[in-house]
Amino acid sequence: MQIFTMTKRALANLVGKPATLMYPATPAKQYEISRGHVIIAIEDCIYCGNCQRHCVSQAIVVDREARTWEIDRLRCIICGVCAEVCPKDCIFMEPDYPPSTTGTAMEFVQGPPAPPKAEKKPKAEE
Amino acid sequence: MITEIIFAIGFIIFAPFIGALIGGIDRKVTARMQGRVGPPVLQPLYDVFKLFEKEKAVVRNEVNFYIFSYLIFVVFTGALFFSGSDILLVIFALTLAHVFLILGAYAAVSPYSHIGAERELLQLMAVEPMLILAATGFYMATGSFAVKDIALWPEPIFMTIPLIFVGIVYVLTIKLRKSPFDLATSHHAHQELVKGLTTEFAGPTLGMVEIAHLYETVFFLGIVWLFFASMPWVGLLVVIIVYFIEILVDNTTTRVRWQVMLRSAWLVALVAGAVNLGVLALM
Amino acid sequence: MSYITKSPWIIHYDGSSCNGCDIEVLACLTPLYDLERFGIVNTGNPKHADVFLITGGINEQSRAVVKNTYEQMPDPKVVVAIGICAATGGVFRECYNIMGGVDKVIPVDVYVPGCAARPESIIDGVVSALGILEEKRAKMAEKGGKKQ
Amino acid sequence: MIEQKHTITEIAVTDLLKKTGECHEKGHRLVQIGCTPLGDCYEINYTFTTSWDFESLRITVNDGDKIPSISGIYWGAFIYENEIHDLFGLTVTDINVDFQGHLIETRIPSPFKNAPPVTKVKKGGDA
Amino acid sequence: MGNQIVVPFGPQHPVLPEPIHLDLVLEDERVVEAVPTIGYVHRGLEKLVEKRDYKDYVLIAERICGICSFTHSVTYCNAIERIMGIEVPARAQFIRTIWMEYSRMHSHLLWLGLTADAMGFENLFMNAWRLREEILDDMEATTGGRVIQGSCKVGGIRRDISDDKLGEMVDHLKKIRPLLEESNRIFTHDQTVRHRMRGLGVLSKEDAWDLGAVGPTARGSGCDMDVRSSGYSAYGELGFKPVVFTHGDCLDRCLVRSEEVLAAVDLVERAVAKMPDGPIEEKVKGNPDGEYFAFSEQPRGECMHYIKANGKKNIVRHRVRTPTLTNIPPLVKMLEGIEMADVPVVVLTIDPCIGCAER
Amino acid sequence: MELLVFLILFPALAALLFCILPNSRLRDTIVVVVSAIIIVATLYLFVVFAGAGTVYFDINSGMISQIMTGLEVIISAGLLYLAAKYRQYLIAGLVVVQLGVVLYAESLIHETAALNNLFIDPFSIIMAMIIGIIGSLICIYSVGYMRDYHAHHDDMPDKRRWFFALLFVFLAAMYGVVFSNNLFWLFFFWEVTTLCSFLLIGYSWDEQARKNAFWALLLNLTGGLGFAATFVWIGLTDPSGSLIMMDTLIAAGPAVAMIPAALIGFAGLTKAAQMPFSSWLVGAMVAPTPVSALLHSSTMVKAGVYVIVRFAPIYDASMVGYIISLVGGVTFLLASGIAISQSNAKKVLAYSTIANLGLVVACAGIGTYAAVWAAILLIIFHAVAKSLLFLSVGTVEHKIGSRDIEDMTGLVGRLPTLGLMMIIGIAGMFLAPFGMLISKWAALLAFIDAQYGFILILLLAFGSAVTVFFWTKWLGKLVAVAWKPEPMEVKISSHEYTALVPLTVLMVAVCIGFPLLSSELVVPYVFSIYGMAATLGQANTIIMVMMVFMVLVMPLSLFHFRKDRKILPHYVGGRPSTPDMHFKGSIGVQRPVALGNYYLADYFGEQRLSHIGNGLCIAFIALMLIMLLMGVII
Ligand code: NFV
Ligand code: SF4
Ligand code: SF4
Ligand code: SF4
Repeated sequence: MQIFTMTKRALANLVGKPATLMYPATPAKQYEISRGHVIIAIEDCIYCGNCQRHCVSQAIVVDREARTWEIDRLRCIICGVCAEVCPKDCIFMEPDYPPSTTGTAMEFVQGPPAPPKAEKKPKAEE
Repeated sequence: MITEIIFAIGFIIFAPFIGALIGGIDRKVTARMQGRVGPPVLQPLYDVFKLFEKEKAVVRNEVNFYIFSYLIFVVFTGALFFSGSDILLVIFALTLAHVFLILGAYAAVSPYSHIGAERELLQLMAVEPMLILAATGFYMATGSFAVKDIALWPEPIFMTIPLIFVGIVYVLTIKLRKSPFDLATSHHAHQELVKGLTTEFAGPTLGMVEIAHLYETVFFLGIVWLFFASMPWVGLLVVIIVYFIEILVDNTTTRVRWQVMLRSAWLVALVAGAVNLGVLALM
Repeated sequence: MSYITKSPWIIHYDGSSCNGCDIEVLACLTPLYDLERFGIVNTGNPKHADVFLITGGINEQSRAVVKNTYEQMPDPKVVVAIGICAATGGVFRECYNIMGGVDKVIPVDVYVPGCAARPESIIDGVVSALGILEEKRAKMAEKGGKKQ
Repeated sequence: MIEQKHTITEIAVTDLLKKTGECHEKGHRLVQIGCTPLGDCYEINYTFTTSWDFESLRITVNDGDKIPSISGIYWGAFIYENEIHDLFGLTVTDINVDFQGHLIETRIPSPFKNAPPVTKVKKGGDA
Repeated sequence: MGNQIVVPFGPQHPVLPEPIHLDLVLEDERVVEAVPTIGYVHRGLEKLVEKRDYKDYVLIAERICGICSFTHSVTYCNAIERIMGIEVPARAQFIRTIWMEYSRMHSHLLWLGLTADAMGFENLFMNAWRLREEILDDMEATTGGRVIQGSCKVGGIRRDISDDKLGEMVDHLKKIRPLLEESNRIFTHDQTVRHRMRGLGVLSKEDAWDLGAVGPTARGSGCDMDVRSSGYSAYGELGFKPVVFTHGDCLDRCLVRSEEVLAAVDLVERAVAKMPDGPIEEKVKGNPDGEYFAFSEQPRGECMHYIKANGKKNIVRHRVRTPTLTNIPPLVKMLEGIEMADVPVVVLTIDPCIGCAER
Repeated sequence: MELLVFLILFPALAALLFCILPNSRLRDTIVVVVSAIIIVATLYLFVVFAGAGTVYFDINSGMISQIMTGLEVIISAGLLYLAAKYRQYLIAGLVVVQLGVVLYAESLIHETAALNNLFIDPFSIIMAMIIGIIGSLICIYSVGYMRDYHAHHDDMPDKRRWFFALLFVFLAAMYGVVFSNNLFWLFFFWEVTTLCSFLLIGYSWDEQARKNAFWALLLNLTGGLGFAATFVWIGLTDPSGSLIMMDTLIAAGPAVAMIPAALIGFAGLTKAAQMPFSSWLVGAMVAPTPVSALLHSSTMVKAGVYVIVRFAPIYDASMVGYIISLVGGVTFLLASGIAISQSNAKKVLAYSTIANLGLVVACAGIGTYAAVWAAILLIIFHAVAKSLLFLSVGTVEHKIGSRDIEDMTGLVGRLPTLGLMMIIGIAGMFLAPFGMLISKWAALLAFIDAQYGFILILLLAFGSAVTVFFWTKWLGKLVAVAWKPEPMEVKISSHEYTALVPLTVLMVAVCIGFPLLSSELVVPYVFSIYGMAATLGQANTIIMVMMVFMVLVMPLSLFHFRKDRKILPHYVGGRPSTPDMHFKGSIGVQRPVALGNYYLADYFGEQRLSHIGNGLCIAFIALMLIMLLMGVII
């Protein structure tokens, strides 16, 4: 019969340093590959819509005409599939998580105006 | 008379703050034992103030009356104690206070508070004998029931009734609602009864319960101190040690079933009573 | 200065979440994140709670429970929707049994994104909910003052 | 890599209780009962095993057919049978613990019934 | 009898992290009747296969549950891979196994903590969850997610673990192993814990088998039933032995889990030791056509993913039979005649994961 | 003296009248009038004799004794007839033996003419007040109750004439018991109470009632035998008959009086329903409620404790006394325990009576001045509270159709006045600052100073903890007002109110006025016996009065708490619920939330505890008798 078996642990904890991470005073724990949120380098985007098609939670809307890329952070499950399927590798996974909001969290990215057609042609050939 | 009244008033004014401080340290130490940082030391006070900032919401109006009576009688009990009155009356007044608390929970007519009330009643039944025996022990040691006389007794009473002291420390765990005996309601741990007794109390009503608890803490530690009243500082040290042990026990045990609580508390009371009082009586 | 921000008690309900956010909420209470630093206690009882942490996209059966729990909380109270399921329904938005977001059932004050929402995120969410809580309290006190 | 074997036997609904009884006699445990809607009919698999080689009895039923409950043989079967009733709208008769459609209450009744109301959602649009 | 108490237990209840409801009828504190209600987490995600590409659907399969998430994705992938006849590279299988065992550790530690909490042992709860954070750290460092890993895909895995990292993980496990052992010792030896669990909610071996109990619930009753023995993924090569206890009470179910944490540590160490080199995924082409029942051992027991596909991008039927679902009938049996105070403990000993059970 | 005789004879004569009067308004009125007269006479008695100390009355006993003997023979004959008819041979045997023993003893003793056969002292006054006021109120109550009773049980022969006649005979006999100084007289009245209780318990004369009535008779006759044995002993030791006078006997001191005291104590134990004899009182519940009230509060059992308290000075510091105390203490603890496992209100009350009498007996057995003081206080408070409780339970039973505590849920909402009365009664039974608790406090004081008192203290400490449990849970039931109490049609007969209201007032009055009660009646008596008396310190009195005041004032806070509160729905685990506490349960059924109390039958089961208690107490009593025998032989 053993009672108070926890005593040693409890006393050790008492005199030792607490395990607590003093967030927000100290920064959040992160790893290199932590999945925080996705960002886009819109300059490289070709608006192919691959990311939109493969996004399981349909967080991305790509508008080829308006050259916009839009993400609803309140829908994104931060899976990184979009980054994986992007032919231009222009979506990146950042390790820091998105902030909380009191309303919606749509992020609207307006791409640069379409380059002149002439320039686009050689790219398509590549 | 005057000093007694001063003591009583002193208790009424300062006990909640002392109680809150003790509670805060308790929570801090508990947190550290769990490897956490824990809340600020004044947290219990914040909690109480917050509760009074909340909406006045109840399930039934009568509940407030019972809880208010509970608070008043707990304060009264403590004041009686610290003004040096008859310790038996103090114990009876405490019982009365708890009966009010229990009635409050019954009057809420909700399953969890009902079961909480039944369990609180079981706890009351578990503790009561030990308290009465302690009072008897004090009397046998000093020849008086008056707390005043007991406190002024020149020798440490602990020496005469050590077993009673152990018994009191044992039931203290029940009274402070600490694991393994936080059956009726528990302050922060989760349990099968949601919040048991206090499930239906919200806002200021709960605030009153919390304040009462602060008073009770001081009162019970006062009883512990009484065993060493002739050496006030030693007494204080003992109180601190006892409280630390309570915290430690709280942190190293599961909650037990009510049967175990009742049986063990009674057994402790029986042994302490029979042996210690028996020896005193036969001596 | 009000005390409500110093002692916000939380209640947590799993309104049809996948558990991911759920256990992260619990993780917040444990040593590494220790919400109690902020005076937060997980009461588990709506009558004692100030902050309602809710995860998951609310299904048919949960709806009544969430509503009921919310109604039992005394004012002032805030609701924090944790995880994208609670915010919009998330991946399950199109499931036949999901309402899609807690705000379809009760008013939500703060949304915490993430799937699963990280504990740090949750802490941020709760902390920003405290501001709203304080506002609500002030408003309530004002109204109460006027009545008398 | 060693993997589990699985034999599937198609049987008639009327044979179900008999075959299940045989399985029970052989000391099999009930692994699961699962239903698959196939457009015009439903396939129900009753999976049993003693080891890692599984045996499934498969019955095919139509809407409105009555399926006898095997909960008399396997007490725990009620959970699957109630589930089938709630999600597929099939009738299972004589379940020992009959939840009467309240095991899983869904927003749309029997969502897996054939030709379920699938709402085509615009990609990225609102549900 | 006039003196019965009818208590609606849950769905909102502090000791149940998840919503499940029981109508408890008590006499004094003895349970005379307990009827469960589930369905608070039923989302109907199995039907989403009709709308999602089978490859992307892995992410949804993973979100059946946030605790046993990774194993769900593996089992789903197994089923698809079997139908399509894809041979998954050995390294991928090993890494999958490592992550599965990590999931098991985190799930069991989580459970141990919750059980301690249900018994009112707050410190033990905190202790278990602190250890769990250590496991999650490694998990996040290798997959990028704490509870939802998103690292499995049809044909292999998304991320490799470098050999350095594998070495570090083993070192880390070595470091926390004594802590795990210490925590286990409290579960096995502490008298108050034993008092709450020994002899409680007894499930005989016959009952366990007959009612379809699986996983630790069955293994605590002496049924040697662990899908890992069948050797899927890399288990066949790791010399796996199931942990079995025989009393069938809550304590033994608890012991199974606490022992399995250590066993998982061993498995990871062995897997790292045997780690083959090579690619981590196989290219997947075309769509699946056929059906398959994939079984795997989740932390809570045997789990089945049934896939029926017809050569389209969207598969026809995805049926998940989770351990919690089959453990509900045994639970109903166990609840009879216990004390109110023990209801949470008994409910927790099947380690209910409602998210899994209801999908 | 005339007053005393009047109090004994008037009810008896009234009883004769009731035998003749048919059921009618007139009879009802006369009952009320007679009761009122008795109350007034009793109060007058108090006024006249309160300060007078002990007064003896010299009555020529010759003829009266003969009449008594004659009546006794007649009663015995009647009992024999009944016993023979219902084949209760044991009872027949007991009756014969008892009669024989008494007649034999009478032949031994030659009474001298000038003896103080009647007397009155403060203790008698207290008892007389209890009998007169509470007993009469119960009689008044019966008028209304019995009307309802027969309306509810119309299959039963209406024997109300007998009923009322018996009630008053009972009162007369009780007066006789407390005023008699001659033990023969005392014994006669004693036997009359036995007879009355037998007939009243068997009132409905159905299977159950008959069985219980005979059982009660059997046990009480056994006790009577103890009494009869006393006479033989007195006759053998002192044929002059002076010892047959109680005052001389007690004054003779323990050396002489120990054996009679023990035997009478034994008789008292049976009548006071101490273990192992407690079962008759529990069985007596089958009688109509006023009978129970009467038996429990003001008559019968009080006769039992009365004699024991009378002989308390003899028990002081003696082994016999200590054993009697132990019997009382064990009974207190175990009967309280059994009360936990009962849900029938009357049974709870019965066991609590047994328990409280146990406490009185324990005090009396200790026999110190403090103990006697406590015992008398206990008797007073118990009488008031118990009668109030029984009567309110009786009324409630007729209104809600059940005497089960579980069915009294939310009574304060449904029948506010009655509920409140019941609450006051219950509070009176166990709560500080109400009476019983003060008495317990006094008992504790008494035990501490007694030798080996610590065992009694243990019994008391545990017993009172148990008491708190079962009373509080009953209180809890009463205050658990459901969401919307359906107001019941409240039509309580004026007779019942006439009894209940004064009793409630009395309850509060004795609580507030108990210092007065103590100093005016109890202390003088104790002082007259011991030459010293216990008192409550002034400070404590102030505290108690403060507490009473607080308890009375506190309800005013309700006015404050009624204001602008928001009413929240109940917590039922988040399930949707209706205001009347139905929730949506499993399998789609709507279930009501039921809230039963705990009964802990595994621990406090009636069977189990009464076995233990009976065993222990039989052992104690056997020990006592053996010691007596040895005492006689040596
Ligand atoms: N282990 C596991 Fe699951 C699965 N499958 C189970 O019931 O946790 Ni959420
Ligand atoms: S991370 Fe996943 S969910 Fe988020 S946008 Fe990319 S694909 Fe969609
Ligand atoms: S997949 Fe890449 S390139 Fe294509 S639309 Fe998305 S972000 Fe642009
Ligand atoms: S947001 Fe993600 S992790 Fe959270 S509940 Fe929803 S699916 Fe699970």
